[in-house]
Amino acid sequence: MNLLLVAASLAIMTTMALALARALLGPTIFDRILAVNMFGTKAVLLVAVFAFVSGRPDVLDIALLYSLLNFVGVVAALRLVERGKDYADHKKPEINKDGSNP
Amino acid sequence: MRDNLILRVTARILIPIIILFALYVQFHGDYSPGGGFQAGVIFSSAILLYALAFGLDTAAKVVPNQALIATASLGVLLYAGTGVVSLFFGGEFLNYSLLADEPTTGQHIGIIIIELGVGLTVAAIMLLIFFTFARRILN
Amino acid sequence: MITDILTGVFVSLGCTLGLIGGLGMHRLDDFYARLHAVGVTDTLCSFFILFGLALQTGLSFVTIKLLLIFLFLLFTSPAASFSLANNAWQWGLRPKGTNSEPVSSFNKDAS
Amino acid sequence: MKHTISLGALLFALWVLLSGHLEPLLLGFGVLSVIFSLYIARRMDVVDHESHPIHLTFKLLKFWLVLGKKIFQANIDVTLRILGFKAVEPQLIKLKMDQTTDLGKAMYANSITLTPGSASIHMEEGELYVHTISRQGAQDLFDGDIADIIPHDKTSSDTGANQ
Repeated sequence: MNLLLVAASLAIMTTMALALARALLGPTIFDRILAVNMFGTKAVLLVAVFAFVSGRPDVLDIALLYSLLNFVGVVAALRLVERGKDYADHKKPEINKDGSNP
Repeated sequence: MRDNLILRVTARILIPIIILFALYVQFHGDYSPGGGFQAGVIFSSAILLYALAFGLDTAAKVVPNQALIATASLGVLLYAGTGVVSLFFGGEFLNYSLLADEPTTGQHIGIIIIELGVGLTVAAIMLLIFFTFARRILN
Repeated sequence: MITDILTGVFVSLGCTLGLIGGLGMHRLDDFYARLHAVGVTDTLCSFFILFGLALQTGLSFVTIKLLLIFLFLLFTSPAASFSLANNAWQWGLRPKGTNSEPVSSFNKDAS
Repeated sequence: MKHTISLGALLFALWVLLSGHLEPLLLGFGVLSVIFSLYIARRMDVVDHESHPIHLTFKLLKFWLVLGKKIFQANIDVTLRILGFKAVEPQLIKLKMDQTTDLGKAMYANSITLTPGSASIHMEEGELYVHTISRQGAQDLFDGDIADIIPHDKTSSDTGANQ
């Protein structure tokens, strides 16, 4: 059983790595925050699986907490981006009259 | 994000839960991971979510600066007070086996009060830092 | 024994979905499309993994905690996605390969 | 007041479930914690019939079941599209929102976001902008696929009035 859970945590870590790659590649700041959000969700699952691998169910509290705080983190990061629009990699795009991107 | 309805509705549902969770972590320090410091940070994150969803001024009304400063001081006072009380019972500073007749009971009481002091101070100081920086950015 | 097998099946399914979601983050080519990939990993993937783990313990406080984790993920993830998408929209990011303005029905344009 | 009590009961249940210890000391701490949480929540003015829809409990149960089924199907659909078995054809549409309360609107938008393959991206008075990954999904949304399963929140205005 443990072997399967270890394999599962490896799979979850691969997913996290993929998300991290997207966070590094961008291209817009929103892709990065989205990837970090996904990274956080996967981290919750990883902690949950870890609790079962190590046989310490009280570790689940950390997963519980992270699922709540991940959200606060994303919202806070968005507030920062909203405040300084040029923190984004590209300058704010000029929106044409018909709303399309240049 | 000014008028983000979903954020507001979600925050309304989540904030009481996060606060309760903070208190759970506070009081279960001896059964599961956690303790005063973590509880303080979680509590302050609940208020932070409130500030992010409803605005800084609304949040500042709920937790006024004066109350925060008082809470931070109260926390330190609790911590130091417990230490001094154990001095009066003839032990070392913070030797809280002497707080009750039974050493283990005394340790139990001592650890709960100490953790409470830590939690109060950390929560208040975290919020003070947040409000100070957030106001500086706004101005 | 039977629960072990079921756990194995559910956890593997969940991990597969997670990997597909991670793949989607790279295969889909703009931010708005990637939201859907994250949607896959946030809903069914989490459900399968947590459900598989819950089978291991039967009905206990651990199961309830796993259920709570799932509920919290279910409540927070759409709010986080919406905040992100809404911010991106208001910032001026427009999806690739669609009409530039939203349409209210498909009857008028048959593109 | 009714809502404060029900929120309090809910929080206390949550405490017992989280804690798992039924000693008087910890239950006492639980009561104190619930009272403190309620105090902060009251101060923040986050307790009202919207944050805590007790009048919808049974309708909500059915709603979750139906939504769960839709999420399951949508997951398979999106998985196939990511893997390349089906085409990715993004659409940008806007939907009319009939919901009157904040909670109803939020439930509608969140249900759409939770279903993979469609994500709500913007809300303007009475209109919801949605990005979908397929033309079929967009057509389903136009046909009221999600809108029909949202519990009607007409009773909420009554509950609000007699508080």
